[in-house]
Amino acid sequence: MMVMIPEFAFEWIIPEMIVMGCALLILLMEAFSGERDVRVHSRFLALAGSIAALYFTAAGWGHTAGIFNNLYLVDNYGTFFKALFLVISILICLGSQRYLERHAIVMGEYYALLLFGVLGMMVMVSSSSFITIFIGLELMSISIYVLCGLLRENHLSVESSFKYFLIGAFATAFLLYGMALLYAATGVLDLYELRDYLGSGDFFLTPTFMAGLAFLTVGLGFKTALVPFHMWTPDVYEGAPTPVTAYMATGVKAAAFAVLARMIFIPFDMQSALPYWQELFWLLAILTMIVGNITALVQDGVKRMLAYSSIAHAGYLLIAFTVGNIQALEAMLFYLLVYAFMNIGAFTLLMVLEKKNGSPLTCEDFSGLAKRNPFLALAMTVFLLSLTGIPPMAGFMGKLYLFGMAIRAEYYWLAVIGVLNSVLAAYYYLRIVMFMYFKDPLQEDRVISSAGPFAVIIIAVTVTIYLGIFPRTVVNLIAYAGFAPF
Amino acid sequence: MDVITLKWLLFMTVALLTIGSSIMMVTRRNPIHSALWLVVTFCSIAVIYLLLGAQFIAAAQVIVYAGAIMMLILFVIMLVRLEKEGAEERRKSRMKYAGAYLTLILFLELAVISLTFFMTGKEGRYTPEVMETAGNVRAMGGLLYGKYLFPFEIASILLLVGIIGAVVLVRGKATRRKTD
Amino acid sequence: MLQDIPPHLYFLLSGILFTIGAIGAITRRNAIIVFLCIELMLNAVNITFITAGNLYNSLDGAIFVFFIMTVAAVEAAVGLAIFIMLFRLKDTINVDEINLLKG
Amino acid sequence: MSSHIWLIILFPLLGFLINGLLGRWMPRKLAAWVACLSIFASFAVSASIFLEFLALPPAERILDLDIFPWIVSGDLQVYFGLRIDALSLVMCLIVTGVGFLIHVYSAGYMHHDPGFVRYFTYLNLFVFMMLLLVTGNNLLVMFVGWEGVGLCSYLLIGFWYEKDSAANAGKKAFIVNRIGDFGFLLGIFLLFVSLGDLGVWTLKFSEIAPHATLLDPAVVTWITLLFFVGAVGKSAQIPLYTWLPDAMEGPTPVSSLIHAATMVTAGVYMIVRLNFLYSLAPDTMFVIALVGVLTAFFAASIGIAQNDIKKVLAYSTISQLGFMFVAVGVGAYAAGIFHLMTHAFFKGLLFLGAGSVIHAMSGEQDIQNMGGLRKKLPITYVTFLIACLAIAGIPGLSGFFSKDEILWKAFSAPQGHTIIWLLAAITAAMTAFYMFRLLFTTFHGQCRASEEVKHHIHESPRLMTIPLMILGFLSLVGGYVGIPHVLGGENRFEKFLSPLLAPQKQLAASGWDISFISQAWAATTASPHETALEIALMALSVLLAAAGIFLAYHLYLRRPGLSSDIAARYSGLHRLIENKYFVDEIYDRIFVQGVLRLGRFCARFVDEGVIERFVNGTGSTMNALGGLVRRVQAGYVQGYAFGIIAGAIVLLAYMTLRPLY
Amino acid sequence: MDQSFPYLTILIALPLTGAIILLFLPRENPGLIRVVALVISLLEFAVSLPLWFLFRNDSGDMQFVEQAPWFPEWGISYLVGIDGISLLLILLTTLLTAICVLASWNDIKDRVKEYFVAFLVLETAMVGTLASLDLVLFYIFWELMLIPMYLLIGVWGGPRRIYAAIKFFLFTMFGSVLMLLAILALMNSYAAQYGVLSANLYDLYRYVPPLSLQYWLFGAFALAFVIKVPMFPFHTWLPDAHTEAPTAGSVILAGVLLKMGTYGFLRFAIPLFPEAALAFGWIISASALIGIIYGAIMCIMQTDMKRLIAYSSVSHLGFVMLGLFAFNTQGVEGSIYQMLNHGIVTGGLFLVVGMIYERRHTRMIADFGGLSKVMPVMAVFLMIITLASIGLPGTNGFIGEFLILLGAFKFNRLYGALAATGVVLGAVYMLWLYQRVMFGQIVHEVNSRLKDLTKREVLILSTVVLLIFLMGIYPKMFFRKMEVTVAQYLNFVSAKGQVASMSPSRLPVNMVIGK
Repeated sequence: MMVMIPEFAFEWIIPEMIVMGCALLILLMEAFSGERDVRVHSRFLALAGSIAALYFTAAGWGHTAGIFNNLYLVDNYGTFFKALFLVISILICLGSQRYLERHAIVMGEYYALLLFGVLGMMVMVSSSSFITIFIGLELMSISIYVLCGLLRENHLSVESSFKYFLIGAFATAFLLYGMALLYAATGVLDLYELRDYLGSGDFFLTPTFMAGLAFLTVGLGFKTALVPFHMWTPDVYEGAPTPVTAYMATGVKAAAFAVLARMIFIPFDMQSALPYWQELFWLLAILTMIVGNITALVQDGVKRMLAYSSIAHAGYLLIAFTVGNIQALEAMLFYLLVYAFMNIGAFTLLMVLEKKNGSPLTCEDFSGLAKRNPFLALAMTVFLLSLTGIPPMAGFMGKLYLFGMAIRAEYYWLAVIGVLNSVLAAYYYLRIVMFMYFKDPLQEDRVISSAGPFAVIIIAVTVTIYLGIFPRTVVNLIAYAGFAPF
Repeated sequence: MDVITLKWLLFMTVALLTIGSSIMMVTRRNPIHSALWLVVTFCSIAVIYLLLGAQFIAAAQVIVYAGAIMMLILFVIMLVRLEKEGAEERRKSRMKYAGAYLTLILFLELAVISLTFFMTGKEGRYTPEVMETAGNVRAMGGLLYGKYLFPFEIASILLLVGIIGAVVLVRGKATRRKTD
Repeated sequence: MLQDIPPHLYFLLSGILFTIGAIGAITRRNAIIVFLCIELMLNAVNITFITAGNLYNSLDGAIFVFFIMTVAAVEAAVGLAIFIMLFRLKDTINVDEINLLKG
Repeated sequence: MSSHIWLIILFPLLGFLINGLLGRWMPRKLAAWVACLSIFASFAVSASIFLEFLALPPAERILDLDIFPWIVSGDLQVYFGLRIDALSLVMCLIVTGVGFLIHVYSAGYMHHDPGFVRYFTYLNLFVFMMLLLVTGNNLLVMFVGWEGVGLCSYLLIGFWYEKDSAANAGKKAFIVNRIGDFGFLLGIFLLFVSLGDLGVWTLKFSEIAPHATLLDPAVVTWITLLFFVGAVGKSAQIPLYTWLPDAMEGPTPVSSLIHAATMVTAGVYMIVRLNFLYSLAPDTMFVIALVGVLTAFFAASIGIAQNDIKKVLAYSTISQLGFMFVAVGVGAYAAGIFHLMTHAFFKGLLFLGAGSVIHAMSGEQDIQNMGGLRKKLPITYVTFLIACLAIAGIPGLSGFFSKDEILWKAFSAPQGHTIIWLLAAITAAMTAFYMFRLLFTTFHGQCRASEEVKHHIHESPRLMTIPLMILGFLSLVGGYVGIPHVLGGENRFEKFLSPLLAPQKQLAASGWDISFISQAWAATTASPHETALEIALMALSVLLAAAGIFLAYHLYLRRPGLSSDIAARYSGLHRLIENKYFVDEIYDRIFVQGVLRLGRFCARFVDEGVIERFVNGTGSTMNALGGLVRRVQAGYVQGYAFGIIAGAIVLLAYMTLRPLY
Repeated sequence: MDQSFPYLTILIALPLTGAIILLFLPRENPGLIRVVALVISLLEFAVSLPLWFLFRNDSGDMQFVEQAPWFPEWGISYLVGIDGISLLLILLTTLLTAICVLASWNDIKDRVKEYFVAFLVLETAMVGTLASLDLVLFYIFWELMLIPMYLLIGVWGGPRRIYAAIKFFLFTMFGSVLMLLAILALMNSYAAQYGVLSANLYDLYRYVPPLSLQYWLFGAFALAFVIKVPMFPFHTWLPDAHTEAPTAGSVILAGVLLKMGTYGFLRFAIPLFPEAALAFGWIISASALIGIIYGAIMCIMQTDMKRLIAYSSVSHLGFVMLGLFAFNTQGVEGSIYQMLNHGIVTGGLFLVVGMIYERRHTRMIADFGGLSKVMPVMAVFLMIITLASIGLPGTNGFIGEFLILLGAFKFNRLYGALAATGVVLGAVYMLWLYQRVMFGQIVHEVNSRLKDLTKREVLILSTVVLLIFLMGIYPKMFFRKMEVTVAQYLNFVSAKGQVASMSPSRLPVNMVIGK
């Protein structure tokens, strides 16, 4: 039997190659150059690589191809997410330098792992086969297990890494079991083949198949932090170094949702299993929103609060799956984009404010920020309002889009619960605004942010407001992205 | 004794062994014992693979799992000091056992799912006849370097990341870290 | 005359192992044993893959298992590194004693 | 001329504005001049119009002027407009005439008060509002004046705002008036809504009148009753009279002007103004007469036992207002207005006299501490005596003519009744009694004041006594404009007003006395119009008055101790009367405390207990739930793993079982 | 109509631009910031004045309409325009803002820059809300109002400001998010019939949603507006917010923000869902009636001046709502007029209280008494404003209350009669307040040293008082602006209500406002 070595279509995976190349280069450099150089060069390389990759990704916009025996898809959907991951990577590289210095993480591995994580995400969202998805997922996860534990002397960081690893591996078993059961029920591992097979008509919903879907939901529910698979999230987010938290909250979440969407929308579009799945998502969405918000309500630590709020946002995003059509998917894409900017902005602010002794930031630490640094306070307000979903911030447009889809599909109660949850969320988001503006500062000294975080915050604020007022271009772009692969 | 009966016999034996050894693994206090019981489990699972005609995987199972991974784990167990699990706080352990019993529901569900299995899947092209001619390992190799070359490459990066990660996490303390 | 071994039994075996692994993972206190239990769960999954592959004359399952093994190896490496790091820092890898982060 | 009628209201307004805006920088004297002159100018305009009117045939004695559109909303087309006719002209003359005198008097009386300018500002505003009330050509303009005088009353009663009692009294007056206004407003609404169906949207009297008969009689009854509620409030009738005695906290000239001569009579004026409606509502008329006579009697009975000179006069005012309502209630509108006018003279005079006394007594108001002032305050005494005689109804004085007219009408008019007449006549006797009790106790006998006060007693300055004398003169002769036919007069007053008044017979003509009450009523009414009877009744009432005076003379001059003996013998009754039947206390208990209790209930129970508890409860529930979820999040990784397992169990069960049903 | 000049856009953008300019001024120079803020607010007022003169009274259509595409795929556009109703409210807004800036002159010493920035942003939001003819645009401005107000209360407010600010925010947001869903559902339902999404009021007015949907949508809209108004039993945020807000914040809150609720009914809830509005009107009316009486009774119990005025707002806005739901000319015109009145009068009351507070740093009624003696000028102003609040004829309050009561009476006699009791109760609490503050002896020694009003304060209050009399004596001037609009509105509502009850078919185009 002939071994068919596939044509290696490099021209389609230039961004991936650049990212990987940069990561490897950083590793090499780490081995062969001095500490100062590493600090500067690795950051430069990571940034330059991400930007270059972003450029090529953007250049690939509009192209569609299935490469490596159709295991790897190049399409606008994937391109959108790749670009998003690269932007996240750029922002995090930009914003985290001071943080790394303060915590003595000067290793190039940080950037390398960051890029490997991005590579994993890129592979994930471009895959059409369970195998590739799984490999990409693991590449991303393993990078992040390590990233979480980068503060090796910090109990919280190590604990976070430890917990994430154990529970991640545990959840992976469920994910794999789900894939295995699907395989047992259908005999295929490729999403398109699955679609063709399911569409061929000689298939019915066996318990095995449904169980496979259930386990798949469990596994990805873990990654997307849906209740009740969310419980690791606050602990891991809190303990991890803040840039990594930002990375997880935006990148990992986006990647997981992207994959979940692929899994649902490629094979199960218009299929008989979908309604049941949608019902499940309806339930999960509500549960996730409520639990996330209610628990966030009682948090003192800001990072932990943001962690819970990210759970709640996952709940909002699930609305897209409940609705289960392409337009809803576009809404989700838009929301993820917006969410990335506002969340990274908020986390970058946390990095700036973080205390020397590393104890977790509480609301009290935000006291009087409006006096200590009015700009930062204003920026934080923008992010928080955007997270709440108050116009004219982008978060509002995101919610408008998502809830609009829910309404259009006549999921009225889901939408009602969703918006009521955002009222609940307003309470804890505004609490920080309250501390920033209404209370007197605990220390009088001005907070100064260095250039990197400052740039990130500026970018995030700009995008958050811009997309809040002029969402049209991006939404239309996404509409293009959303339609393309299916 | 015909082949089928033999297969049955073998299967039953190995399956029971697998289950038994895994139960032993879970219940042993001494982690080293646990690890060793797991080696037994892995090996017996390799036999199951053989029964299912997956020779390559069976071999890999023994080599990679029972061999490499378990050795690594045993090393680490020894490195981090043998630790016996003492009496746990009652309440906590009771909670855990409650969890364990509830997990039996999961088992029931899995059992139902397994037993109500229908062969609804799509037939692949690697029929026993094909395998006869090509051979399991060769077919596997062809797929890995052919169709699945891309994940294979990514897996290599994954391994690299694993190495780097392990090194990053456990290498000597950074000499120039600030004291906090 | 016996039939060939039905796949149901393999699946059942897989389910049993998965459950045992899961129970172990939530009851044992030693992190390494927890990790072992998770490995057991992965193996249970592998049995399902191989069984299904065998059933449908497909090698994809076996390929998947191969990748799972790879990943398991990587996870073992990184996981053990994390355990060692944790042990260095806290002198224990008892999962019950690692709960600074909560609430 | 008609285009100049707005001058009548303009002058007081100017006076008000000048004093109000510039008063702070003006010398007091100038302010007083401005105030007095503005009223006098207004009086002059009124008088000139009056003279002009006399030259015109009665039917043309109407000047109607819409000045500018005021409230124009949909079909509501209300203009700010004035109307001068016989009725409003009479009122204008009274208001500006008496008002002018009282202004002059005030310049003396308030001479030492630090709020001198403020006082005249208010007073001018009051006159403006009162003139607006009487000259408004539609209900809404009238209502402006109606509320405006209430406001001025409030301001002037509370003029000495440092005194809590004054501030309270002012507030009480305003609020009680508001209750009346509530009725007035509803009356306007009902009238407008009913008229709207007929295409009348201006609320102008001149347009309502011709359409009045087209309205549904039952609705008219309601409308008139509602308006009457307003009148009850403004004119201090049962049950809303309690504010008036308290209003005596204000400066005495104010009591004289507002709470005797003008404002309180607005209710009467309003009913007469709307007589075309009232004449269509016999049931309402009955109610009015009944309320009037009861008030008259009731207030008179209280007046008997009061010792505060102003309180006595206040109750007397209430009582006399009751008389006026009896008059309008029995359809004798002209008689009502006639009495209104004479009452303005003598009651204004009485108050001014009382003011003079108080002025002399250094602020003392308790008649038990007075006595024998006759010698020291001769002018005051004489004028006071004239007024007393007038109010008692001694023939020849103004009060006699007007009061007798009312009594007669109460007896003879189709709406009248013997019982009403009887009560009114008894009240008249009581009036004579308590007025002379007041006179005797104050001016006769021994002076019971302290030595220091005694030392300061002096006749008031001329600025005060001249108005007294003028009013005294008017009290003497004011009645001669309306000498009844039976005494050989031709009742010019009634004739002057008659073009505006609904003919007495309209009731029968409209032919709708289907009402049970009015039918039963009519059956017992004495209908014959006999001169002999009228004279007899007149004589009877004079006798009654004389008896009252004699009784007072007997009890308070001849046998000074007797009154207290009687009081002691009937101590229960005495206490009841002395305490004004405890009406204030009852009102306080029921309404004031009731509202406060309701307020406490709303604040404590509804707002805090229910709504706020719910609102805050939602918050704390969320927090509690959050705490609960937080407890689950205990930090044990195996717990999290179990969470996944549990989720998987549920999802598995759901997904596998869901397709089955 | 001068179409060439974008008045409304300038009106919306000017304060925002001003706010941005303020951001770049040096924090160390509060005087400059004040002056700039004042200049901008006066400029804004000056720009709004031509609207008054150029407005065509004979047309009930939207005027000064500007439209720009914004997001056609979602059916939203930048569409602004005003009719007689919003014209008056916009003028009120610009005037009150200028007054408020002036009133905050000495009041605000801390973080002057942020204060005026918040204020100007608030003005943008308010004007935008009033001018929006696109539902989504409206909603954006509507929510935008929350943030600056939240800050105004929370940063420059009284001791319990944080509680009050959060309560204000959450209450309002609770209502408005449901309205957002209703907007989406309405657009969706419109799209189901016409095939395109549209948040454009022109389109949506023409559309008659299915009845069952209408009920829900009206409910959601009504909830948002009812909370904002606020009506019983959603009123409890108001006393807290009013009490804790700084003077100018209270003025704007009472003067404009509360009107947004009533305006919302007028512009959105009723004409979009006339059937439902007619069907549920009795609930609103009942709540309004309860509010009128309940608010008044609560006033009687208050010991804090601002709290008292806050409850009086509940009562007064009960009148407004009652008038709106009388569905007749008098009721609606009276309501609109009463909105203006309430803005001016209650704003005036808050201004006076603020002036007292500035001197004495307490708002408790019991701390005062006898102020007339030391502050005669203030006493006169407060008296006039109090009387206007009571609705004494000759003041603006009377016109509004009278028309509303008349309208309500026409609609249902019981409503009118019950509401009229509010007139009595209004006198009770306001006069009692006045008495306790101004009359009597000076009990507290501190009070005898209080200074009377400064020239700046006299200027501010004179404006208020002038308007009170102008509007009370010559209301025609204002009614002229709105009468055609209101007539058209009422025709439209009744026509659409009838059509809706007959068949869910399309309305004739000529029934649509302004097209």
